[in-house]
Amino acid sequence: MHLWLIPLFPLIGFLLNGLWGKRWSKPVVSAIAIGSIAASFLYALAVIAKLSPIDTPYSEHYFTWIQSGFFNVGCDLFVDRLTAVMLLIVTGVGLLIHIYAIGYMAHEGGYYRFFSYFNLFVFFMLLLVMASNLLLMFVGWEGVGLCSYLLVGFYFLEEFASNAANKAFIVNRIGDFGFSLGMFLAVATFHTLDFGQIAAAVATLPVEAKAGVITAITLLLFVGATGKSAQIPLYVWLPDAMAGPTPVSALIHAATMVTAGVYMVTRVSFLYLHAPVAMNVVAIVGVLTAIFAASIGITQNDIKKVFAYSTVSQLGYMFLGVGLGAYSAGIFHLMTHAFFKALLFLGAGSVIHGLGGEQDLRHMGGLRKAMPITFVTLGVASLAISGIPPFSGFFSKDAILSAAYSHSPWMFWIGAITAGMTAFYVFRAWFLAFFGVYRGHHHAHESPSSMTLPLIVLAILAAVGGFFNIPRWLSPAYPLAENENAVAMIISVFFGVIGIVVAAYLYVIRPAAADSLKAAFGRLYTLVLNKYYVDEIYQALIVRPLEAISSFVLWRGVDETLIDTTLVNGLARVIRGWGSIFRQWQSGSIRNYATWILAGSLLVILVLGLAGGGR
Amino acid sequence: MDTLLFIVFAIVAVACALNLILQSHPISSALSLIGVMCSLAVLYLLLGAEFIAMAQMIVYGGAVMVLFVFVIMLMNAGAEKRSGKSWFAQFAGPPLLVLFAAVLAFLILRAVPKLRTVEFGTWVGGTAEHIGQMLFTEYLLPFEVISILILIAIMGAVVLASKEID
Amino acid sequence: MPHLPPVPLSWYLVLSAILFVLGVAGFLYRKSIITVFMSIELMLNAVNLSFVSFSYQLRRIDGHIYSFFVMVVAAAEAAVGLAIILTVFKNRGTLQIDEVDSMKR
Amino acid sequence: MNFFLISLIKIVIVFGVFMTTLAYLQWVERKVLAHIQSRTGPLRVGPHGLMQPLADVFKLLTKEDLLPPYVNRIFYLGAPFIAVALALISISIIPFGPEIAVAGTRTYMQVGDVNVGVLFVLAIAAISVYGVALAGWSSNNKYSLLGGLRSSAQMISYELPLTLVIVSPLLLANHLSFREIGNSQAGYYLGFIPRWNIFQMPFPQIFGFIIFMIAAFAETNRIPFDLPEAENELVAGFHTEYSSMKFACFFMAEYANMVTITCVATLLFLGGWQPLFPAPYSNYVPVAVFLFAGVLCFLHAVRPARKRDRYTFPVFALAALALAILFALPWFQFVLAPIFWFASKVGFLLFTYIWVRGTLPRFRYDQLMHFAWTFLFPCALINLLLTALFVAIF
Repeated sequence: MHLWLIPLFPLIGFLLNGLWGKRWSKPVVSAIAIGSIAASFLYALAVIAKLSPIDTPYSEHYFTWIQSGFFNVGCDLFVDRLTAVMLLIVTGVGLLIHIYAIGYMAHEGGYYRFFSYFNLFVFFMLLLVMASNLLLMFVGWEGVGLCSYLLVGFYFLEEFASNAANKAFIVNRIGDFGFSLGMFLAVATFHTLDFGQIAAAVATLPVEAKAGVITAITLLLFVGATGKSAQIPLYVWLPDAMAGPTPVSALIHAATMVTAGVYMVTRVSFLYLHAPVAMNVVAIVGVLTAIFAASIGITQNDIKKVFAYSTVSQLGYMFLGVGLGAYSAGIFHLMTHAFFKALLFLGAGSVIHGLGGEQDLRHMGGLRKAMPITFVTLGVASLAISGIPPFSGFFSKDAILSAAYSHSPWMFWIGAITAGMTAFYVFRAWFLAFFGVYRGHHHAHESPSSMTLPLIVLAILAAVGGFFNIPRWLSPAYPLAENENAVAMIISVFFGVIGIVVAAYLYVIRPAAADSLKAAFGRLYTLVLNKYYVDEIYQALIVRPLEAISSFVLWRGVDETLIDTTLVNGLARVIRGWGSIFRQWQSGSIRNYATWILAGSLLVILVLGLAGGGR
Repeated sequence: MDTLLFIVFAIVAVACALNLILQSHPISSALSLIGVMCSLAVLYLLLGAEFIAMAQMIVYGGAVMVLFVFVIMLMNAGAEKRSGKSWFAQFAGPPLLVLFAAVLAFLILRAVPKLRTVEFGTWVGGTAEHIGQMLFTEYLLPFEVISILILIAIMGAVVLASKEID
Repeated sequence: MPHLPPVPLSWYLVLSAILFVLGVAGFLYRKSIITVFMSIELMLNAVNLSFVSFSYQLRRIDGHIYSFFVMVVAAAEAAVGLAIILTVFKNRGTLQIDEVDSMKR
Repeated sequence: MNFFLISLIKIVIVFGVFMTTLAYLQWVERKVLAHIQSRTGPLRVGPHGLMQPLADVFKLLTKEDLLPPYVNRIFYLGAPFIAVALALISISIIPFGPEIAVAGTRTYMQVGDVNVGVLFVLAIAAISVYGVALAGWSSNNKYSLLGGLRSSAQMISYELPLTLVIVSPLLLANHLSFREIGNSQAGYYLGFIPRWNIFQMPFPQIFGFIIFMIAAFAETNRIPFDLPEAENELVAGFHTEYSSMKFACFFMAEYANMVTITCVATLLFLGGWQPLFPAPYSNYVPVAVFLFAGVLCFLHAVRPARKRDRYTFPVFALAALALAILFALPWFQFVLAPIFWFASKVGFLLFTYIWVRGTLPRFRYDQLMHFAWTFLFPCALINLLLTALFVAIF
């Protein structure tokens, strides 16, 4: 079947554009970039059509990558139903966002660089998704991290962009450290990293009632997931990552890369099912992240920041789902979220593009006449994310909340409140941008068709995406949850509607009320507006002490005093002392040296020849 | 016959080598060295190493020593002067040399007693065909490496010799 | 023609040793850089002879290959070495080995 | 018969023929040059100057042997002998014909058969630089020194293309022995094109042959590459200070080298003793040639240009007719035909030498070196690569 072709196309695109793109015109660059993704998408479709129904995973072995003792890692790719869903999301949404980026990036410098990185990202993401062992997945995992770094720092001349890129990279390293440890532990425990073999090995073990080795592995892997998927406590990089171009935010930081954690947890669900403690941790972290990020989202004024916190919050939802064992619900939400969040970002990008780079909601308003397509599509996306039936978000969110309702009610209630907050801040942004009077200075215009076309397609997907019954598609591997719970459904929809109504009241009907509300909750508002000072707390608790230790203990103490002064210079002094004795030998006469060599070789021959060397 | 040849050419080789270190003019030494090399080539032939014997003549006799003679002629190197330096070599050298020779001879005669006798024609292993096969199978890597070494040596010699010193 | 007994291989090895020691002696007692260099070549030749002798003893041609390599290296060495000697001569105007000792000062 | 006796006989024959050839080669050269320049050449000593070489030898032997005062005596005296000895050695391994049977003993028409004959010739050629270099250096004369340095530099430089171009026929023959190389060139393409190396498929060595001949001219210090003895610059080059017999040694060495290298060229490229025509016709060729020569001599005798020709030409004619009869006899044919073909090829090449000498001007020294390194060497390399490629493919 040549699965390797799927990731190969983007790689070729990356190489072509990366090596020679600078010399080529923009149409050529975009044709290569989009052509490679389109080829990959179509080939993935063909593969899935050919394989379907993919009842048993189809895998291909290419070569043995690492062979060392019992440890054997192959370069294997495989496709099962879960991978199929992810493949279509990555290539499909990726294709739309690539098309969008033609218009968005049209006037930016480094056009070829952007597209080559973008293709590289898709390559690594496909590798991540199709890898059939943890190590190969980790290659993709690191690769997408690299691309994220490169693309967040795309405007590397701006200090905030390179800072944000560094932050994303470093925070991800913490998570990757956990991931690596988890892999090491898995190797030590199962002697393999292959998913199938681990699953077979785990199946023979009992479920760990208390924390055991499987719990440790899963928790360590989950540390990796919190880094990549921006969960508490490692979520801080994602809002800053909005420094990159908006298509990057849409593709990497909303639709695909950040969901890698969810995908990974789902992929190794056989481990999590054996570690209920870890699953609880996942669910709790997920739900806390959801409401925490949603509360910050309410107060943000930067349109992309709003959606960034929304992403964090929705990722929390997904983790809530997978933590509760509703893996298919989590993946379902992953898919619908890819549609509507990509749409939200692209719409926001369209607005920003139309306003010449303006991102602050306070300087927008009344754009619905100037940008009708953006207005409508963003509306669809907002309805979808708010969980209003029959839009896609409703189905997936409902699946998660139903699971929560039957498992632990408190999580359900937090989830439901979060749903309301979600609806509120999304519609707040929508209302602030498109209603009322225009508060900015730039002349607003609708975006070019290369941008609006993906918007429309994504809007259709966001509207009807809920009818792709992902849980049923995944049901052979991930059993369907209990029946839909009507109560949970009604409550969540109710909260969503409440959120929309409040937003409409505060930002359309009586705008003054919002300000008075701000004033009433002044302290709390400031706290939330500053994101609970989490960055500052990290700064004070982790970064400052580290800096202090590094500069005083490691640099001044260890490096300068111990190594430089004592070891290096001290050694040099000692050697110089001895050398002043021995350099008397250094007569400068080659013949004297030769005589010494002769004496030495004579000694060697004597020793070897007489002491047994010659028999 | 081959015994006679060995004796004659061994004497020639030793005599030439002695001449090398006794003559004071470099060009005499160089010619003595050529004599040593040619007699060694004959000894190689006796030992069945016909390719090596010819290579000895071509490479050493025809290339290396020509370079020596050339350089001597170019620099018009005269006879050596006496030098009072290197006292250590002057005093410690002779006993060490004698000891060295004695030890080597002793070890050869005592430690490796069971050696064949040399009869010309009983074993001709070193034909060009055999050498070529070994070079291009078992010793391929050293062969390629040494060709690179030669290339680098050529470049080094050109760079060194062409450098103008002011 | 008198009939002489065949020569044992150890004679070849002893000859090789003698040539080697003479090469060392040349290295130690000659003062001209060129002659010292030639003494090195003499030592290499002596070693080659022992290689070929051992090859004869073992009935393997590996020794020939080694001496072939020694020859090639000697050729490279001669090219570079003589270039160095030329440069020394250009810089110093002397070929006396004891006078080239600026590393000491 | 025992090995030593046969060898001794062969050595005597080869040495005699070789020395005679050397002596008369000089006569031929003077004659041919003279005719190229519309002169008559040596004419006084003997009929048509045929006794001139002998006279020259006597002259050189009886001349005063000067020993210049400031020369380095040992090397000065040794150099000519090195030169001539090395020049004469190489002929000992040249085969002149195939294996023959004389009085029941099978033997090769060759003094000694060496497995690595080609390498032997190269080795001797490599060593023979010393004769010239030492002569130049020990004369203690700047012209001699320059001549010697030039000559050795030239010989070393041209040795490279020469060696490289020799490798190609070796690849085709797959052997290093001259006899095997000669044997490998037997046979005909399409029944009439000889399978000599210059016609040898898959890649014809005609280019290799041309390169070889150019390099051979330079190796033997012949015009147009006779820079070492360029009389307008260097008086007489490395042998300026030599006189009498020592000078004759250098002279002999030069001609011996010429003969040897043409023999090598014949063996490597022109098929050695293999006849030009397929078997039945090739036997008539020598007969026809000598008959023609005899008839020609008779015609000249009938209408002599000079008085003496009336007596000399009939003698020549009789000799030629005798040779023709000899070649017609089957047994002699068997022995002599290969030698005839070999000698005629060598003779043709030697004639080319003289022809070139009478035609071409001399190179300038920098042009000479430039030509060797930037043109001839790459050409030889390309020739070798192509040959190797074709040999490997077919």
